[in-house]
Amino acid sequence: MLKTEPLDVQRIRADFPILRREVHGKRLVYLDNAATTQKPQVVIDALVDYYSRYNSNIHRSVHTLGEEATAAYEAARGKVAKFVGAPAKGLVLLRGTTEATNLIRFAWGEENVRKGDTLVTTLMEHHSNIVPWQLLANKKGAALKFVGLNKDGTLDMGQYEELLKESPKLVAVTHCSNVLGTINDVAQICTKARRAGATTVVDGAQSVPHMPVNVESIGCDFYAFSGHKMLGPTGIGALAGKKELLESMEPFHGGGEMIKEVFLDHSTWNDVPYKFEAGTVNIADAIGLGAAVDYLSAIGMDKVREHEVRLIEYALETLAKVKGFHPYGPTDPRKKGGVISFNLADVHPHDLATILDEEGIAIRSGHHCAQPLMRWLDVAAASRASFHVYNSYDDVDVLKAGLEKAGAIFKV
Amino acid sequence: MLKTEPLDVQRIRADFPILRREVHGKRLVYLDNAATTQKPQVVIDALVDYYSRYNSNIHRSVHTLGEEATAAYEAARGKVAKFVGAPAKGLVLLRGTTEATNLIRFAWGEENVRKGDTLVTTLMEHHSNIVPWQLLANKKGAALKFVGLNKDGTLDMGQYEELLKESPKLVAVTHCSNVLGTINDVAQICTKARRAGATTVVDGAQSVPHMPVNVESIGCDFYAFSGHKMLGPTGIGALAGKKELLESMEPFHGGGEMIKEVFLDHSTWNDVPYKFEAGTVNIADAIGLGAAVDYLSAIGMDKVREHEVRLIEYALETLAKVKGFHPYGPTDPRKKGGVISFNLADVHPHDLATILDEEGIAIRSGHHCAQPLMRWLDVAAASRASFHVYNSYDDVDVLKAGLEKAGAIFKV
Amino acid sequence: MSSADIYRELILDYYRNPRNFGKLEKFDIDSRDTNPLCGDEIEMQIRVGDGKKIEEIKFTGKGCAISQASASMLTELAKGKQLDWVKEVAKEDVFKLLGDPELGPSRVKCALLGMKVLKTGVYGYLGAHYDDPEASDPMT
Amino acid sequence: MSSADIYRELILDYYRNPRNFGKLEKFDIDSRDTNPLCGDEIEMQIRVGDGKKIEEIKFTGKGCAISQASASMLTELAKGKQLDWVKEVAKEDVFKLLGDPELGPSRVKCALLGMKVLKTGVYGYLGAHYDDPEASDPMT
Ligand SMILES: Cc1ncc(COP(=O)(O)O)c(C=O)c1O
Ligand SMILES: Cc1ncc(COP(=O)(O)O)c(C=O)c1O
Repeated sequence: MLKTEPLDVQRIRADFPILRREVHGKRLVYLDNAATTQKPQVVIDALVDYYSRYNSNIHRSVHTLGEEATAAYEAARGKVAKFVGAPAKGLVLLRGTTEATNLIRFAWGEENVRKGDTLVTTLMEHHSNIVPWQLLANKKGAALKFVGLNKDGTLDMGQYEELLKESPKLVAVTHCSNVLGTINDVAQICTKARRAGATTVVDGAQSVPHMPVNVESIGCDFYAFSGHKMLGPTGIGALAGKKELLESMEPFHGGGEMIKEVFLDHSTWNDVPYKFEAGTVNIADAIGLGAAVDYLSAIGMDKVREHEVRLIEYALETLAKVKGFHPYGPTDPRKKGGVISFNLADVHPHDLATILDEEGIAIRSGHHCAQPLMRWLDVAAASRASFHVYNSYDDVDVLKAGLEKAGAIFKV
Repeated sequence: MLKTEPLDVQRIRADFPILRREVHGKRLVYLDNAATTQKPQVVIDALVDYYSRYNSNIHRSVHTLGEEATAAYEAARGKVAKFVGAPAKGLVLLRGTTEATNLIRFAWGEENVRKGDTLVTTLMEHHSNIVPWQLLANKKGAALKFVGLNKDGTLDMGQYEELLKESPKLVAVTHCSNVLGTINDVAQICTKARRAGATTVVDGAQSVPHMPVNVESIGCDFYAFSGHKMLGPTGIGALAGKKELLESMEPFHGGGEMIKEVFLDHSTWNDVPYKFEAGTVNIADAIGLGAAVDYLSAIGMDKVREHEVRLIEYALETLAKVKGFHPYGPTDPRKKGGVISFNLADVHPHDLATILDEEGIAIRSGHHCAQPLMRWLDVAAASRASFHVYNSYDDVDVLKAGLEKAGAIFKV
Repeated sequence: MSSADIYRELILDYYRNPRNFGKLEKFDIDSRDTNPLCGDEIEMQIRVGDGKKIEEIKFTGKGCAISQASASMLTELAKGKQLDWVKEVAKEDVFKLLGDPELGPSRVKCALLGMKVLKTGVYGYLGAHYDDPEASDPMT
Repeated sequence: MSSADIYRELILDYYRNPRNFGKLEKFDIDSRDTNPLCGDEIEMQIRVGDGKKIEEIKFTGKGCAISQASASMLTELAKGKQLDWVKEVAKEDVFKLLGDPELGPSRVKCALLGMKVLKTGVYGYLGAHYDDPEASDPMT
């Protein structure tokens, strides 16, 4: 490569202990980052440090360990909030994107959606941004409608405008598709939705880990994302919400920490965001997510994005040479997240994944929790290679060789 | 001590890195175990091993990391289930006790509770076993009624029998009170409830970590507990439920993994327990909880219980000599979990905790998420010392000295 | 075993040219299932003949070579057998049909989807309930 | 600073013999709050006199020595002042009343509960909204 690289991948790779492992005697080539990313040593260390030095329950605690754990947990909240441009008080820490959309379904939807209402989502959503609204709509007698896609895998904005004429209560859209890679203009979508009186939910599961995100400038009401997809631990994620909206909502789970006072016949609620963090929260992993955010910030999200754009560019170019290779979604790397979904002739993705695994390559195969999109693509399943900071051009070359091997076995 | 001890505490202490730390220059005497326990090295190692060697998303994955992570996650489910005598397929892994009771509230309560119904809980419950039912009752127009307590801090079984005459839909009771330490005869309570046609929920947050538990012989419909209170990581816990009941229920969160098929207008659900595990689960911490269960099983829960009985016996005896010491709850150590709540004359628990903290002693102070019980005790707050496997008679002696110091400062 | 061994000529042939693929006009048993973990689907239709015999059997489906080939091979094996024979079919029989490949746990579920559909259909017809041991346990 | 220093004679005296403890028969402001993290509670009542002066002020409450003493001391300080003065009160003023003890973050919330109740009540009376900077941030 002649151009200067935005990232020093070799140096970054050294931070990830798992990348030293071999699979079937081959170097691990991990290309399943849209499902979950690997963790740098600093994130693992943050967990070890917490459990070895200051593990304690938080908030209701006066002793030193409790004060330290509380400080670290709240500092992590502050870091995560800042990372997406949200105020700390408007950031609820929870398990991940799926819990976030379900929180909205219960704590906002139960009160605000009525019979005959329209809810809008899109055909490119992950199940976690479809099923909660479907359950809500079916319970309330509302209609869930889907914005369709253009041939190139972008949203049909004309149809979206039509749907807005029905004054939907909710517009739920992904920032970046986990299958097509399509990056949606969520700021524009939210502006239009707001004018139509809709509350907006943006699924940031595939954007926050891969590009600079600012929820304030997007102007959404809710923004959800998962820590495990952004170098953080499993079991932690966040929902950024407009503070006044969060304050006006019913609580989600009932229990400890989210209450102010409990009487036999009623209770009063704690302030936002604690109102939505019932019970003992995932203290260690929140702190671990804070460490992941520090790590990403030190690299710089602009650079992360630039790195992935170049990888995608190189991969689309390189893999196009493989006989039978058929990618889905936008082909302009600047309009696409770090994800390439594809099929190889009539080789089923699971068979392909098995063959690649033998070469040390981890890709995802299947419906990617996006069955409506798969039906639109008219495929039962697809393969997906997805990138992060530790992936290199070399990984793409290894993938190409693996695809060629699969092609040979299947006599493509 | 002349008697042979059930546990080799010195050896156990060496397994917990945090116990090597000092607080205000003093040895850490951690007596806040009912809030959360410390973690042995093997649990920390399980997390490090997972993230360093085989971190991957699970179930939908064909590659080696995914297969290994799935195997480890499901093995952990099996261990945790076996630990409480439940079948693996009847064990849902979730964040903890609070999420478990709220799951029941939404996935069972929404369908099964109607206007005019009665729900029964008790005055000694933690907020997480009150607030969900209160929210459910208030939403549905049902009545939430409380079983009162006898003077000695046990349940008023006569009143319970009276309440059962109202054919309640639900009986929710704690196995062991986190304040009084009272161990309830939950097998008997569930038998009576079943005869009255009620569905039963047992809060095992304070029992599973401290004594042998078998949900089959208890005969409850649901049994909830938290991993972080049983030497496991934060962010993971479990709900054991009767399989047929789980199968008959609506799902909880909607999203990935919990579905079989998603269409635009409806979806079909995955098998139990996956139906209740939407989205990316807390893989690492589930595996960590499995390691905690291994550690506890290797010690033996009978011995853990016997150790705590002796500590409680010694503590009640020793602390009774401190001027102004006033304990709550049963005084027979065999009828009590490893918890002593108390007040020291008119010294407020927060002030006491601050003074003890200076001596390296961590206790809990406040309402312990049990405000209805605090009102019954007629105190605004209480202090609580609670034990686990690494606590020793020596810790009790240090606590005694700390209380005496506080007494001197406050001129008790 | 390398993947070249798993994807032998025979399996690829059954994948690309599945025997007994299609629908029956008349049938007594219609059974369908999907593998929620990967999306593979199989539907089988059976016409029951005299003496509770599997007179005709066809399948349709979408999925990987392993799931489609094993379903197809299974229909061949089942044709002409007594319904009761289905109760005896074990996963080892399916593995043998496939040439005993070394499969990871998730691919095992692909291999056994056809058997599950066959059993669920036939058990249902016989008035019994098939409690699939693989269904809720991704590790077997 | 050791706990013996925090719990000086003065604070214990205010804890056991709080000044201005009780309820007013007639009052213009009634403000109450609890610290959800520890359960401390404080209620303050104020009778407003000519020129928007704090003519009479009393409090009731339950809680630790620090929360009760600081609330009591604050009522003493507030009595006779203009309502507008309340806007100027800062947490440093409360700390000074207590003798500038070294408090961990959770105990700081105890120390400031009285100030929060006073401000919420007075701001409300003046038609303003008091946005408590401590409320949602256990770390300040
Ligand atoms: C008796 C009891 N029930 C429920 C809980 C709630 O557990 P968690 O906070 O882990 O959800 C606790 C612990 O705080 C408890 O002691
Ligand atoms: C676009 C998108 N939304 C939502 C999710 C769900 O995230 P989680 O499984 O962490 O809840 C994912 C990841 O699986 C995703 O890719």
